[in-house]
Amino acid sequence: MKHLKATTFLIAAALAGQAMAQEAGGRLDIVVQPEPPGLMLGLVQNGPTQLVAGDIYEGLLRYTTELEPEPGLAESWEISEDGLTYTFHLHEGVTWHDGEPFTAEDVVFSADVFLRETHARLRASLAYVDTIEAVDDTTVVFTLKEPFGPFISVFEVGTMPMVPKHIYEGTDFATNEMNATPIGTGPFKFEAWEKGSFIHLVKNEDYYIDGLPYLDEVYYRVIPDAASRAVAFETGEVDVLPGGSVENWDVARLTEMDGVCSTGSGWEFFAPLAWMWLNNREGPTADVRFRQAIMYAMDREFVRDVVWNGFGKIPTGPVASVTNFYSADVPQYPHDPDKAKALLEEMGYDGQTVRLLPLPYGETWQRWAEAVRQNLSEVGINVEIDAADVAGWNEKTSQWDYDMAFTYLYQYGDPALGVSRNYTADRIQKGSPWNNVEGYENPELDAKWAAAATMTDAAERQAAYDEIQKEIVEDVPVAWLLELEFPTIYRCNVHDLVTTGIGINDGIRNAWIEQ
Amino acid sequence: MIRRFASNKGAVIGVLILLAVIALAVSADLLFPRGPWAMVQRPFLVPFSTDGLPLGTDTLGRDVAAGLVHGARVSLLVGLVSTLVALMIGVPLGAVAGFYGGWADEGAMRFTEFFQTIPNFALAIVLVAILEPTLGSITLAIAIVSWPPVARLVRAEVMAVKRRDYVDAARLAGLSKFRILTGEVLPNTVSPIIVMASLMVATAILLESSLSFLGLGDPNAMSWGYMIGAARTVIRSAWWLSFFPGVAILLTVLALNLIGEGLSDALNPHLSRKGTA
Amino acid sequence: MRPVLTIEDLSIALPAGADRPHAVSGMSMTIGEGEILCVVGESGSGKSMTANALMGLLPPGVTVAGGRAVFDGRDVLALPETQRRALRGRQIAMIFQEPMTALNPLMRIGEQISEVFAAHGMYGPTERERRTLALVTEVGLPDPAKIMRAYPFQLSGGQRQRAMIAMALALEPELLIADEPTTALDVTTQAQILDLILDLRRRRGMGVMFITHDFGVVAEIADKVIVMEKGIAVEQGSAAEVLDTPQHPYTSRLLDAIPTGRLPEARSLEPAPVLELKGLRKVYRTGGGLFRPPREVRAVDDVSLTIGRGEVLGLVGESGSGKSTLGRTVVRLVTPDAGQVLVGGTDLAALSEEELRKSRGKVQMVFQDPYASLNPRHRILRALTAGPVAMGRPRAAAEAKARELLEIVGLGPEAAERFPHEFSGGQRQRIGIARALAMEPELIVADEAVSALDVSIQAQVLDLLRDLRARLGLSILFITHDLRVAAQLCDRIAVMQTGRLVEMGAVHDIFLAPRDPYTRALLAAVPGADWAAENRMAGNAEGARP
Amino acid sequence: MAVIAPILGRLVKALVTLLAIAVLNFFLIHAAPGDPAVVLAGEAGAADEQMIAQLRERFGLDQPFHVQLGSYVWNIVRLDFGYSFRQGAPVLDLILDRLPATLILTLTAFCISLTLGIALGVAASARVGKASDSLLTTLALLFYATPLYWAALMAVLVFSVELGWLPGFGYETVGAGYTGLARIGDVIRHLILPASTLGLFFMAVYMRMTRASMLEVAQMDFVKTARAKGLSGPVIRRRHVLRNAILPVVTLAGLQAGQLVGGAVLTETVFAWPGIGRLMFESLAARDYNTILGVFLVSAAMVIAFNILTDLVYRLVDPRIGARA
Repeated sequence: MKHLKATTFLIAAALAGQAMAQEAGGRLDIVVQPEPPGLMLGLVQNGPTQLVAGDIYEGLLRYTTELEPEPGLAESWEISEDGLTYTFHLHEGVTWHDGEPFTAEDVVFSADVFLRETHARLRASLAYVDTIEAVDDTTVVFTLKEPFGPFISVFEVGTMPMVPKHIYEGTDFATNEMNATPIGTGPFKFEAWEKGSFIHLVKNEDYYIDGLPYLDEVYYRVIPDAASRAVAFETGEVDVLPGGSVENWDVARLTEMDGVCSTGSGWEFFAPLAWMWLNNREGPTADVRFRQAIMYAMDREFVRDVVWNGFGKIPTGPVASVTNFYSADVPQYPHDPDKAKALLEEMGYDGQTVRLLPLPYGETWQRWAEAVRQNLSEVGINVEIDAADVAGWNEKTSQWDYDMAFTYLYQYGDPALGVSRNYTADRIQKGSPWNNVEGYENPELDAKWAAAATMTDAAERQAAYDEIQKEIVEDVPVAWLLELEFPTIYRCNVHDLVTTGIGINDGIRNAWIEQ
Repeated sequence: MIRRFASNKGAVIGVLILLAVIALAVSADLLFPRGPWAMVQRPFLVPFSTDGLPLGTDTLGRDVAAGLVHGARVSLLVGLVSTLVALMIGVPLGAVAGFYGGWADEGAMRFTEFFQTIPNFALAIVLVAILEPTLGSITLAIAIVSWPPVARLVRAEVMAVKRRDYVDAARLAGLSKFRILTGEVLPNTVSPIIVMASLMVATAILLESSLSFLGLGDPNAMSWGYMIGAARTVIRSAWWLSFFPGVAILLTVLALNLIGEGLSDALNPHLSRKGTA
Repeated sequence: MRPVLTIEDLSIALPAGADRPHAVSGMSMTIGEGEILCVVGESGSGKSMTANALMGLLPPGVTVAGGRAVFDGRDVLALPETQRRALRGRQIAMIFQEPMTALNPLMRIGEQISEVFAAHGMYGPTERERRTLALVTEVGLPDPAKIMRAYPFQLSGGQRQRAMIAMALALEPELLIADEPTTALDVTTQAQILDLILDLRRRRGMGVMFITHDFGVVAEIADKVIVMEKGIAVEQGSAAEVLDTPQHPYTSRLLDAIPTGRLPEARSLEPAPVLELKGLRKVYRTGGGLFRPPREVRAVDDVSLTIGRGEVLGLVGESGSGKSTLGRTVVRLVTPDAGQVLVGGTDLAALSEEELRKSRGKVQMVFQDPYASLNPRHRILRALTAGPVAMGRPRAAAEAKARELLEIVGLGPEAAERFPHEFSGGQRQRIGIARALAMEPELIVADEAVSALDVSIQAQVLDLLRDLRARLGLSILFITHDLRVAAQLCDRIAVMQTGRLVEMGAVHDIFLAPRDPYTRALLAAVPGADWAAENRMAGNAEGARP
Repeated sequence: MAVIAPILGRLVKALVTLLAIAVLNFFLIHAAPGDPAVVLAGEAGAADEQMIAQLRERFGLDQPFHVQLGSYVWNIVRLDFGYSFRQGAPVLDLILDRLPATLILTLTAFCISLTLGIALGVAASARVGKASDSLLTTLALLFYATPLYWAALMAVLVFSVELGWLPGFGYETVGAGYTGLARIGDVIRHLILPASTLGLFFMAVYMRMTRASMLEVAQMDFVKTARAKGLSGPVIRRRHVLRNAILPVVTLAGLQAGQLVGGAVLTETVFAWPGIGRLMFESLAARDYNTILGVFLVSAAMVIAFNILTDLVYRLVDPRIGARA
């Protein structure tokens, strides 16, 4: 069992490596797409909300692009030898945007009361937690029931945002009027929201780290059409295009413009992995040979190069290569139509039409589905694309009404947080599109997943996950397509935009504009 | 009447364009046997740069020309079928309203007004979203938002025709109301309906392409609107992907309008009386 | 008398593809100051084209091919457009046939009149107003101040035509062209308008070119007459000469064809009635809504009458008198609100829809508009057999009968295979009669059956009806606005006014000893009544009367 | 009274129609796959049954269908449009936020297209058969046949991206802090492209119609009367022909003005115009029932309002209407 040393970083030290002197002031215009449904991060955790509210709210920890934890609201922390007690020491003198002091009570309220009720993903991790206690105003202790390997990864702002107890305690969280004017501890304060047009944040002058943030104000711009967003960047209306906000074909064009920079970094914590759910319960996709044939039939390099403009990486299995405990030592599925045909012949595929449900997230995904359909039809599989909008997609996948369905999910840095949920039999539950939707059942592997999650020694965990990956790839429960890379495009005079594993979600704190 | 139509230059051009489009649509499988979805070459090939791919390739390396020709089928089909369905709703409703009058008329017209009050395009969007985009649902949605003008036109025409003396004569001949409506009245309202139908096909093609543009096209059917919708995100780097289908829509809609106007002029007795003493 | 207008050898070319190359060819004439020249002809004779050519209002494609029209020392046909425009309305004015459509529906009457001053830049606003008022008063419109603010739809047909005349007279033109100005009007209104024109001519001394198809009108007002046939002026001369001693055969034919009011021999009839109307009523309600009471029009107000077997009853009245509603009630195209329609003992008014269809054969109708009474998409045979077949007659028998009937009405059996558009108006009316006969009805209702026809055609159709009456012993309810026509055919005449039957009696009694003042007024208003009366005397003198 | 009574009648009918629309749409939208809870949960990136159940309960979606319908209709009757599930704000506020942008866009486009359309239609009819007439009618036909969104994309490309003359999207310069006249000027600059692309199509419609109507009216007897009076061509066209020819154009325009409000989705999407068309489209994707229904009702109310307005204008222009009815 490895004891993680208590680590303390000074903010100054973290920033010391910068080559250039930061300049204060200025305004940044960032695209947000789609318009977030709300900004109260404790209630809503979808992508756009995290992007905007990540500047308003904060978590106890931040994570580097290597997924190492670093101080957030917690200045320092210790983990006990047995991996059951996590003690956090909070930053002194932190205040909420309305001037109230931020204390350990707020942490207890947020994690134990508020988020337990509202945050489904965190709730799964909190199941391991026995108690959360405020020792004093600046010390909080989380005590676990049993060791949980990835627990140190759950303190990110989108996973465990701190919400103000003095506003929410005793109220109906969902309908609290203050949801419209969110109060956090973050570097920027909510100023205005012109629905359908923009969200305006202004600098938090009382931020607890001197000198931060550098920027005076940030506008999150709502521009519904992808092509218009590209134009907005070209004409200088906006300065930053977060990953995924323009279609891939525009990425190459925009990054070639003068004074435009891009980075693929800033998604390490999420490590989005795209795959196709293959319905393991019925139809041709219930046959492992058919699923393998699909893997051989698909030309994933072509899609990466053409549809994703060369961004991304071909995955080898369920764990993304940037996620902890990844292993490359697994069976490989190169593009091999002949092998696919042979497998289909062997299983006696009768030409039954299989439905393919694309992800309704824009043209890229549509083209991707068309390419897959073409690949499959070339080896003799009859594919019909099912059309559905976001609601329809959610409904069909969560009700298992599909044969093949595109999806992509975040891994949150650890297989136990973002991978196993899609493959273990206990997560076969109708009504959710994030669990074991494909209906894959393998009791032996289930046991191995469970064991790996509670190990505290990293090497031990690595060995367990190596084995799991090797076995599961043989079965092809789903067709892994691509480790997605969403490049962030920005003007080169904007510096230090992406410094953490969640990129610009919490990166604006350190960003500055070279005048 | 045909002579008068043929002497209309615009109408003749319209017919020629439309015939060309129909010919392409019919021979699509002969011209491009691999279908519109086959990825035949590198993506983003500029038009006229590669032999055998006169209109270039799209984002996935598919032949744009093949898409256009196969798309002609789908666009025309949606246009025609949705118009037919709209006629099947609008004609009987308008006919009954205009012919029987009274409560039938009141009811039918309230119903029609009701559909005209709901914002059309929004209704089409909602219908397609609910039924999920397939050729069938798109066609149906277009038909549902396009029938009210048909009903109104037919009602007005029927009301005009039923006042003609020969309709009274038919009543005096002891013909049943239904026979009078179908045998005497409706056949004499055909001309304006044909004119309107030709314009409706054009509108339906535009409507289909608008729905596709918003992402509500059938992903299994390559239509022109689908091509533009798919290409709009690359409009800066690959203008031809939306340009050619755009031109195809424009030409076809133009042709149908020219034909509609030609028909209208040729069938309009008002104009035909000119030129005699 | 100083000539106002002299036309020499005028030819007007029609566009290629028309039924003949020239609308008018080689026409010459002169109109003197204060003189009324009537241009008479049937439709298509080119009479209106002549007027339009003078005004420079020829439709597109129709051009003046030759000749001169000297007015005020200048050839108006050769003037440039700006000068012609200066002439129009100021020196030559024109009024038209349809007073409803000839007035702008969206402009007040006063505006439309004073616009004439504005068009020629005459007078200031107050003076225009004053003169407009004077004109409105002069043409005899009631309550002039109110009329000036009224819109055309608020005026009756006669009032509109007066307003048109006021407009035409505004700048005291030397020549007034009147294109069938009274054709669309009721007979009593027509008489008033003719009087007005005569009166104005007398007071203003202007020349009038009066275009008409009606020799009665000619007799009423003409000083000189030109008769036109297919674009050629076949005869001209003073009114007396042309009317009394026509030289050209066409003129004679036209004059012969005129229903002169020469009374036919009274016939003895069986007393057995084919139709009995008892206390018939029909009220139309228009408008009305959530917050408004409907307006009521009593179209047929307590009418009772009887038609005997083989009898022709003329039903005469002006527009709006309810005569057509009565006719349609008899055939039950309109269901009466009260009263009985007894045909052979059956009350048609009380039958259900289904029973009615079976009894449809008993009463048939011949319609007014020959162009609207036949379905353009059906062959004649179908038009003639649909009824009998629906009544259950074998198709072959019905077809044979149809061909026989076509023969009877003078068209020949081969007409059966043709479409309506291949026939002229008169021929279509014959088909309409054949269709009615095909049902072997007990009674035929002829609703203005000859009113839309040119006078020569009208005469032929009347002949046919008379012939059929004799051969088949037809009973006919003959509805017409024209007393002269009624006199041609009918045994008895019933006069209707605003829904009520004001007088009914034998033709001779009605014409020679009308009892009701309205009947007398109608008779007096018949144009050319005096002239016709002379003829009638002449006709009677020939000894037609027993 | 002559004017008020029929309008009162229409208002009563309008209310019934609106209620029927609410009910129909309620059925339609609830027939769509998925519900707001599923979508909201889906956007969160992870959720479980408990969360979705919570959402459903919060939105009242756990109630039987007829109870939901009943309470919705009852709320509508009390002019309560409900609460947006997705945006967490009263629907009426959301709509009122967006409505001005839509009204500005559509009314501008409408006025431009109507004025220009009529003017060009009159011009073309005056030159009927000549080259300039052919040019105008051909252009109109081209505009008419061009897909609207395509024209919009092209306009952005040319005038915004290539030439840089006009902003390509948005409603105003965000955060520029303009006030007063400067702000109005700013909005107008943003308005030019969307309003003209939206207006172009309708301009073509009105132009074609005006031209046809002018030519038809020019055949009428009273025009001949006007010529017989000695009036000049332009005066006849203005005073007699145009006044009559414009009536059908006004009718059509009135019908379309109402439809425009709910139908500007395409333009609003391409130009990122924060109007209710987009609100509807986005709410539809999110299954935000109350918002979709609210937008539908407001758009339908606009249609009705414009119809009544058209009727009023018609009554003013045409003296026959009031008297006849």
